[in-house]
Amino acid sequence: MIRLVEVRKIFNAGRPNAHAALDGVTLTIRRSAVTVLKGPSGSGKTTLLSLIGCMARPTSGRIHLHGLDTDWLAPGEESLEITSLPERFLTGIRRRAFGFVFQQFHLVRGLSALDNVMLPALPTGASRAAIAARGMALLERFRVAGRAGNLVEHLSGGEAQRVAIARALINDPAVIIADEPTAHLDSRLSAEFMEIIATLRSEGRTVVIASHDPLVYAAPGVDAVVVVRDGRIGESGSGRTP
Amino acid sequence: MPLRRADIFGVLTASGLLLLLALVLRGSGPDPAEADRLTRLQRLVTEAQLTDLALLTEARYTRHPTQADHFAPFQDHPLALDHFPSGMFWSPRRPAP
Amino acid sequence: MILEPGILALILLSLITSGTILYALRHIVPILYAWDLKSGSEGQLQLERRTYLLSTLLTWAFVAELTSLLLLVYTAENLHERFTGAMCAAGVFNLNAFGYPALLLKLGNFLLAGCWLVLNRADNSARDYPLIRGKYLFLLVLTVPLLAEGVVLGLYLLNLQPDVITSCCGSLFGSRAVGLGSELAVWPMRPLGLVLLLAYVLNLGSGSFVLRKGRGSYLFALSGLLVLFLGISAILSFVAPYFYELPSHHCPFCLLKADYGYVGYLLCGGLLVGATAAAAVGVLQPFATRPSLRQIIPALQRRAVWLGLTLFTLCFLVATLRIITTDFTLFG
Amino acid sequence: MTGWCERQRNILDVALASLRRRRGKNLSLLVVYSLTVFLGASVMFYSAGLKREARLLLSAAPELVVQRLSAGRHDLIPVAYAEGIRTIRGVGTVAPRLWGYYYDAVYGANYTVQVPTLPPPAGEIVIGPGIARLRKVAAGDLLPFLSYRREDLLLQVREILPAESELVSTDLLLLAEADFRALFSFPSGVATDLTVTVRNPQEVATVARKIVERFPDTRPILREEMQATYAAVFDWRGGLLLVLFGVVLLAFIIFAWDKAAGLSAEERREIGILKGIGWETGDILTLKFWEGTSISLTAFLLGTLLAYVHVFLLQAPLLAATLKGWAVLYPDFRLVSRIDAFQLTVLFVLTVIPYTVATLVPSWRAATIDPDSVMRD
Repeated sequence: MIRLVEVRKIFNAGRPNAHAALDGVTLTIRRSAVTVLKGPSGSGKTTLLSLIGCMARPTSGRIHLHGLDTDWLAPGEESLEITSLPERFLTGIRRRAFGFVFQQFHLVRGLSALDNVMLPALPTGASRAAIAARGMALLERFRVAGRAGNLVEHLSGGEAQRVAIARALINDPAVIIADEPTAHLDSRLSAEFMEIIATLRSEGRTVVIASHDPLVYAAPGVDAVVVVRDGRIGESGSGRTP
Repeated sequence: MPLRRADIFGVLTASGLLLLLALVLRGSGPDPAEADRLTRLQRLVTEAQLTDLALLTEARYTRHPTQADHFAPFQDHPLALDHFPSGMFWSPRRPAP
Repeated sequence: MILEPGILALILLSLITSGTILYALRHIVPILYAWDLKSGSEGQLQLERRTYLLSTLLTWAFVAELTSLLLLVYTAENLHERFTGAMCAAGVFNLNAFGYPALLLKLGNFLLAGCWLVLNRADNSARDYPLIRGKYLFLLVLTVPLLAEGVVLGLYLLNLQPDVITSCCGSLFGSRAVGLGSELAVWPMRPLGLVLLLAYVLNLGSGSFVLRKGRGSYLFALSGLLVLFLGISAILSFVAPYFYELPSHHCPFCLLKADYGYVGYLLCGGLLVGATAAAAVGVLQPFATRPSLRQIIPALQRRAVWLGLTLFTLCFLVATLRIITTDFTLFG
Repeated sequence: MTGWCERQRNILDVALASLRRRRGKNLSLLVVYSLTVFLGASVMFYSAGLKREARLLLSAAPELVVQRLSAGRHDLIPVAYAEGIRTIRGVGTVAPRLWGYYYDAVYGANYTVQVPTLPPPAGEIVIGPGIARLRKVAAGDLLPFLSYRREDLLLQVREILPAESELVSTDLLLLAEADFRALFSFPSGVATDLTVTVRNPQEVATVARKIVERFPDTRPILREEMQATYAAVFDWRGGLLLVLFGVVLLAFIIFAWDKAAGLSAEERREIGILKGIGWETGDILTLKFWEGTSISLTAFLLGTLLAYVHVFLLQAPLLAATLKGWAVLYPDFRLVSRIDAFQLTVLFVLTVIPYTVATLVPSWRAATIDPDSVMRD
């Protein structure tokens, strides 16, 4: 479970062009559920997603992670308050607990599909053979094992999408974060994406998606929709309220 | 699985370093032929009472830099272009105390 | 000055180190007065990112320090034929008033920079930057000797006059000469050996106490420094003569030559690194009670104690073995 | 420990792949870098080789040479001085030395004419390989010389010194004392200078001081000073070239810095992705460290090994003229292949460390790209 309390994020603080991307957001993301952050571009949903995903720190407010399995928790400590954690540790948590699927997938060109899938696990110090085995298993699961050795620029849109999801899963994270995953996909691929998301949820993973695509927020597997507008949380849409 | 890049690089670099090390060791170990050559040359130097190398034979004041007069031009200033190219390369040496 | 590759390299290294330190200063000062971990502002993020740069810069400065220490001794060794009367590195360092101070500053800076890196390691392992102000204040203070070293080394190298007749190690570390080196060298063997042994036993005892009980760090650090000081005196006074088998030859630098199996690197390097590890144990101690460091510091200290004890013991074994096995004796 | 090792290997993999993706840029960097190292290494190996040769050969030179000065200029020394010097305590033997120069106007060459301790019989000479080459003579041939009295002097070549001795002997002409005096109309009772041996090598400087006290018009030259002169000469020459090399190095460093600082949009994007998917700033710094190290180590190894081949196997065609000097009678010698750890350390410090430092700050800047930048653009 991820709990945000009165979170504000101000860019360019102290300068004339300062603006609040997020302004007092309080929100709880439930475990093992699919939550969609819905809102027009510029609403602050991407900023919110980056805060949830431990990519950035809020200007003020608190973010708590509950039920995380990390080395840094003292015995008996239930939740972790990550707001004032140095980037070094934030990244450590992020690497283990979160998997990311970006808009346009952001695969590294010039590397093979398998190399791309392995990237997030490389700095953990696991052996390359073990990482490669895990990566191949994931590629097989998403039926792209045949393209493992191909450069990612030669993959089709659907293949690239599945490679990106495989990459997000290489460290076996509890939470999947996806930012506008269907923005460049046609309806068939978008539906396929949501099917994969549904299977991830059934495995017990938490999924947070930022999207303004009806194919996403109206999909059957979605548990909660949070409307973001002008840096604030609006009324909740379909699904159960968080 | 093909050999990974890091290991290829590691092996290449290590062999380069080993080669350098071998060259260093080769230079520091005893070399009988070289020792013989040196003994012969040193005997010649001693017998002929030589004090200098024959590197710069074009003028009398460059042939024996260690024996030269104090006033020899190249000893005064390194930029004295009295005798190009040797002159510009001899550094000023102060008179022996 | 002399245009010799080694000297050019030394000058370049010391310019780079000093430049790095000056550049680091630019980043230390804002951290010291604007640090606020609770804030997630961009300014604070920038400051946190600067700590990465500073760690990297200082690690490199430390590596450069070690390289240039080796290079300095090497160059001096290499240059001795250029100076009438200098039979080894000892004479070359004695060519002007800045040689030995530069060497001593280098040794001291190595020790201090090593301590800083250990402190930095501890700080980076905790999740709330517990030592941030302390370690950067320390670094701010550390810039003074580091810059001083650059200046003194520069003065030494630029003032090398090839026509100076220098005294070689025979007179420098002999019993007739005066000066720091010779005063250390003439310390009589028996009392010095005894005191050194005592310091070593004290170090060993306090070290095992730290390992078992987690206490006695200050004693370990102090005795470690004592072992370094007495150990170097002992090398000058009687260990070196045993290696050379000449009662009057006290020079520590000749031990670095191939003729003696480069044993000097082991002895001096072991003592210096061991003492740095010991000093780091003491430097860490005041912070051991910080909540976020309670797990980290004892673990670091244990590793440092192991390192220090191992190196010291190795040095002792090597020196003692030589003294026992050789026919030569300093006692009539 | 194994975790640390694996992490380094994994990141090195990524670094090498990243270098390969920008093949053109990195290859040009590698070539320029290797050339820079090659230049510096060649200069260093060559001048150190010459220095070493000079030191070893001159260790056989007379311990002490005593010259007489007249109005500050070198003058002939009365052999009688030898008697006086011999009485100084600590002095072993004192021997007069006869040497001078003979200018061969036909060939424009300058010979060094000298009477060795064991001279050839009168009428015969031993010549250096350079003279033999220049005059195209073999052992047994007659060589004509013009004496200072304008008389022709025919001397028979008894022997040609071995080619391996060129460095000291190329212009040498060894002959008997009588022929020497006849050739130069050299007055009897004087010598060019005196060589002195000293019983205790530690006392050479003391003996030299006593000689000057006893004979104020003389100048003693210690063997140590001769060796120091050559060390200084080659350091000076090598140093001048190294200073020029420093300029090359500086240009290269600026080039490298520029390459490191000017991140392309593609590289920026890649680092953004890596940070986005969970690479930490320290991981990116390690990545950049390996990128830099693989280039600098490769360039260092390539440069030094090439320089070794250039200097010792090819006898340094690119440097010889500047470092050796030139003359009509030019010694043709081979340097002994020898490098030591000190030279390599110096070279490493001069080439690898500046490069590393120059790329440090740009790497850090690249590494501190915001992790969420990948989501923002």
